Amino acid sequence: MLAHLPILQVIVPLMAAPLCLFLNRSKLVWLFALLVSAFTCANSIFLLQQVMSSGTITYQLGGWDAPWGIEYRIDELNALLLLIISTIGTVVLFAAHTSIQKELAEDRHTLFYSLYLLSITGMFGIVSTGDLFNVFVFLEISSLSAYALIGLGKDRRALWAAYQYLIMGTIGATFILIGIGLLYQMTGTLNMADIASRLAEVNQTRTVFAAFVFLIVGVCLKLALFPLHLWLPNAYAYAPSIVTAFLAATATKVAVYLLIRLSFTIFGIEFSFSSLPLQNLFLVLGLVGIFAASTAAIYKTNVKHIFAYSSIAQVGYMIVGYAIQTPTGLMATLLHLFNHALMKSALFLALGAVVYRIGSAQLSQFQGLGRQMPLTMAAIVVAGLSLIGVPLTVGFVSKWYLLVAAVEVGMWPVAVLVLLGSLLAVIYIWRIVEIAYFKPPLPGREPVQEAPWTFLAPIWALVLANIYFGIDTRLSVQVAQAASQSLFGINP
Amino acid sequence: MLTAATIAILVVMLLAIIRCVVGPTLYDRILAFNMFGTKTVLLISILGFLMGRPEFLDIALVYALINFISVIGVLRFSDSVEFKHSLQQQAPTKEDKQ
Amino acid sequence: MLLGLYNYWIVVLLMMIGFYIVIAHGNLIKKLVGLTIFQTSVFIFYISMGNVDSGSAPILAEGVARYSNPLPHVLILTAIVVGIATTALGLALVVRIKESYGSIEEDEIQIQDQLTEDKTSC
Amino acid sequence: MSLILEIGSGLCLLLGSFICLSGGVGILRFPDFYTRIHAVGVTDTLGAGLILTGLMLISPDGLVLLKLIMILLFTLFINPTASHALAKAALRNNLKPVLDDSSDKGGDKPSKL
Amino acid sequence: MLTGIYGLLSASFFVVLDAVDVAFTEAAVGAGISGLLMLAAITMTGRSEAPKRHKPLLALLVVFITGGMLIYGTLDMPYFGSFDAPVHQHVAPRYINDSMQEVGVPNIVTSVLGSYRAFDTLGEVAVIFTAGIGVLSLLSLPLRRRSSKLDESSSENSSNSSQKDQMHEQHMVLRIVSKVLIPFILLFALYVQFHGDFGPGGGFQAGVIFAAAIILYAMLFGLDTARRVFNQSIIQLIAAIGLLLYASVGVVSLFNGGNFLDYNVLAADPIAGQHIGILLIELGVGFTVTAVMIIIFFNFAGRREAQQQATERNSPELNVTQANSTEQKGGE
Repeated sequence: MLAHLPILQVIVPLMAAPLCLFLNRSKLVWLFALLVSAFTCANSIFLLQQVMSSGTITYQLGGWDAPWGIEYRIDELNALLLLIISTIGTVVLFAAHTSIQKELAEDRHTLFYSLYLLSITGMFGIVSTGDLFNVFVFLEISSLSAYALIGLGKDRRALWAAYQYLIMGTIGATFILIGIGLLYQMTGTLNMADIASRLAEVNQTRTVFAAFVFLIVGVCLKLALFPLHLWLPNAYAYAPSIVTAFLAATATKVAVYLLIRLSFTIFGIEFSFSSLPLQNLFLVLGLVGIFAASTAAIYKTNVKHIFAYSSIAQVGYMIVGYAIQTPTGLMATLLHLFNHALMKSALFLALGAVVYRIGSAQLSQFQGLGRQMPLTMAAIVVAGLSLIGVPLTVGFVSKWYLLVAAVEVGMWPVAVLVLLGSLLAVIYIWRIVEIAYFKPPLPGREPVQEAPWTFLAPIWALVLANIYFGIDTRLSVQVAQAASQSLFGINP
Repeated sequence: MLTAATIAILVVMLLAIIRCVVGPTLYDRILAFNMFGTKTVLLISILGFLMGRPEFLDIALVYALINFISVIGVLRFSDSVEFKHSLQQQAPTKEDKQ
Repeated sequence: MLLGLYNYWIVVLLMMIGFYIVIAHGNLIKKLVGLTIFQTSVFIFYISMGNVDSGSAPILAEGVARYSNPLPHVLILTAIVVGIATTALGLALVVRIKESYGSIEEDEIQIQDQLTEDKTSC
Repeated sequence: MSLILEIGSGLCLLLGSFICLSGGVGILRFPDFYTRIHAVGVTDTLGAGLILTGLMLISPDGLVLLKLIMILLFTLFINPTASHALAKAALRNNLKPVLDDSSDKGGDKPSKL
Repeated sequence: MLTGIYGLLSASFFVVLDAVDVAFTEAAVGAGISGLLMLAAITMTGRSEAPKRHKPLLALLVVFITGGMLIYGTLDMPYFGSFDAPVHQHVAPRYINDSMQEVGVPNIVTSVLGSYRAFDTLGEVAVIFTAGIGVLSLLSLPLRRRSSKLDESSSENSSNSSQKDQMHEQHMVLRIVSKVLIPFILLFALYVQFHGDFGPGGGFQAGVIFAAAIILYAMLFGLDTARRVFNQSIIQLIAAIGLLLYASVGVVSLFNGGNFLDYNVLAADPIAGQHIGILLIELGVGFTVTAVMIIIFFNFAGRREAQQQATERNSPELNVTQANSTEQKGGE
């Protein structure tokens, strides 16, 4: 059975999703979904171990060899992403039962879990496949379920946000499809490794160049890179809290993965960075994204909005690391993928707990919560510190490597700007802290209780992970280093 | 002979499209649409013979059915109350939602 | 000489029409229609890519020497399904939007959103 | 034998095409909805029938013949029904037959679909 | 409705380009289902449209950049229809030349879809399933409300139901013709389902046709009648079963010692195994597609009826005028 690990990762949640409909009892379905995602979590740990010890795993679906059939190909990068998605998926799901009871109608619960599992399936599929068209199919699974999940939000603006996301997402997916078509036309194959090997002959053609542009733009739409980010804030702000916590931690990460996979594995480093002024473009876009989004976050009054904009800013950091295009820079990006998933899911889950108690995520409603919900607010503070990049938290580790990477290649201005961007994060985190701790509780509101333990357990698990991986960086750094080196073709 | 028939049908399809675009009433459009569908069925059958692959007839068959269903669908939906009163109705729905 | 590429230019034209509708129209359903056109243009692109001169439909039969490339057909079958799924979901969203906003025009919805946002922040 | 069949099918096809064409002219030139539906309803059924018969005469084997007959049957069923339903629906929605001026009540709808 | 024509046209286009299977699907989907869904949505949202357009300049710019990019890309492409293009040289020849020995199905599209790239198809089924669940979660009405509404309509709102009956009476010819046609359509759907190995067709197309027949029934005989046969929760389960059937074929091959979805191990003879595998997964596809299409349509139509009833109840004067107008029409 050990050889089948890669496919089990995808197929188990895929089969569990329809099974959910058979159970049809909210609590039962929740337990079942939790079990399934815990299984995928364990599975991904095994996979990571296997990849780290014995190198890339391939798996031929249907028993057909690679360019003819579809192939699964798991290397360090994929395994890392799988681990992130499955862990976050499981931890977030733990709180789901409590949260959606407040936020969703009773008869939607089964459908919610089913969609949630499908969404996880889609992401696993994107990450583990080695076939370009398969990426498109699973991309659609994950995004369709994401649209539906966002549309489940209570507020009517959730519908509008989901619609916008749908339009943008479909345009992005269609662009990706065009790009895949152009590539297929020039190489006659859909397998990533095969494309990469055959692309060398036709590298100079304009068609390949167009394919590259379409793929990059499509992925950037999904990635919510700065000028294409318009769908993200509302989608995150009005979706059910659980959905926000899950999507914020994973959806953009998968897009970053695609970007890395496309430019490094398929097109190759030389092509990716020589045909377009990609390095400068992404550096500028990333930095502008950091500043614009952080500034926007400062002026927002809905805490979910604040963190959504901060997500866009964090995507900016990842893109900066990617654009530096040294192994260290890429390593910083990968570390930030991992770390950002940890802190954002903790933040949004804590917000979910707040919404569960006070029914709103408006900043003005937070008054006095510091004393009434001490554990939850403490979690927000710690995760917020991590977001800023204070030492002893994970945020510090990835920013440190980002700075090192920038300084290594002599990009001092970039390093300075990254530091300045972190200062902006201080401001918006401080606003929340100030209102929550230094203002008296709202008059006329009954004292708010601490969040239930089903919330606190996953939140604090994530927060402790934030601190743990901030102190003991061996595991994350080791994996990220291995992944980035293998992408650059350096054998450790 | 087959080619001649193909050309004739293509011309008729063009005429149907013109009527469909020009209108002026909804029913004219549905009529032209129906006609267009029938002509497509014929076109596909003839094309099948032209290319020597009679498998295409399956598609023609599907077309005939789908065409019927969609015309019925258009009719049923255009019969519905909202369709006729869509303009008057907007005001009350807005009020009772808010 | 460039006439050999005419099929792609038709596709590009269709694609531009569809894309323009998606971006420029304010009516939500029209946007979806544009999206459908956009997607269909991509389908045609794939299919024309798989076509071979004097080839025949890819169903094995006697006396046929050349077949069209079946792989794009397979891909597009999948893509069509994805397209209809997206359309259905989008229409469902539009219906819900109409119910809760009373309108399916982009700017009216944005105005209403602005109003609610102002109300909550005051 | 095969020659006769081919001539027959050619005749059927030609006649069918002609009838279809006349229907096409009819839908474009006739003044109002009811005359148009008349043109289309009659020519569509007859033309389609003729063309399909023409194809049947040159069909290579039994399965193809069967499918053609099925299509013919469907057309014979569907076309009159659809025309009937359409005319009835138009009548019920107060679309009056007008000869000179087709700017009647139904015309002012912004029919864009 | 122009979308319908568009669907038909693009389908004919596919026929010209030898893509039989795709034409088949596009015929069923583009001309049929998606048009119907659009219509259903339009009737619910109203047809009025603001004429103004915003930011046309920016939009034009974006569109032209994209189009220009594509045209730029096409310049180096192999010519339309040329046999030497890499597309036809690398992967595809194996499908064309060897699929008969390896899979044993004359329709190459089916063999690629069902066997070589079966996992894509599994993904496709999952997409459809997702869409069904998504529509359900967005549009399905709460159970309580639905039952209470049924009570009301049966007890107090009898005028409404009689009006509805009248509407159905008026479609006498349609109903009888459809009654004759529907069995044939269902039969044809089955033919498409099982003939997919040899001609164009397969699970997806068959599912759409099957669903179309049922939608036709629902349109002519009322949603409630159709609901009585196809209960909401039962269809949901059918959709789930289809996906499960597909996936479990893969799991069975896992247990038989092959890779996921490797049909060769399903039977002693690889070709027979391939046949069984393709048959089963096509069945799964057919189940899911049928069920999901029905779910989508029923939910749209059910929502519409609910809306209609709500507005009728809330605005009695409008109701009266409507009744008057129908009486007038009946008189004519």
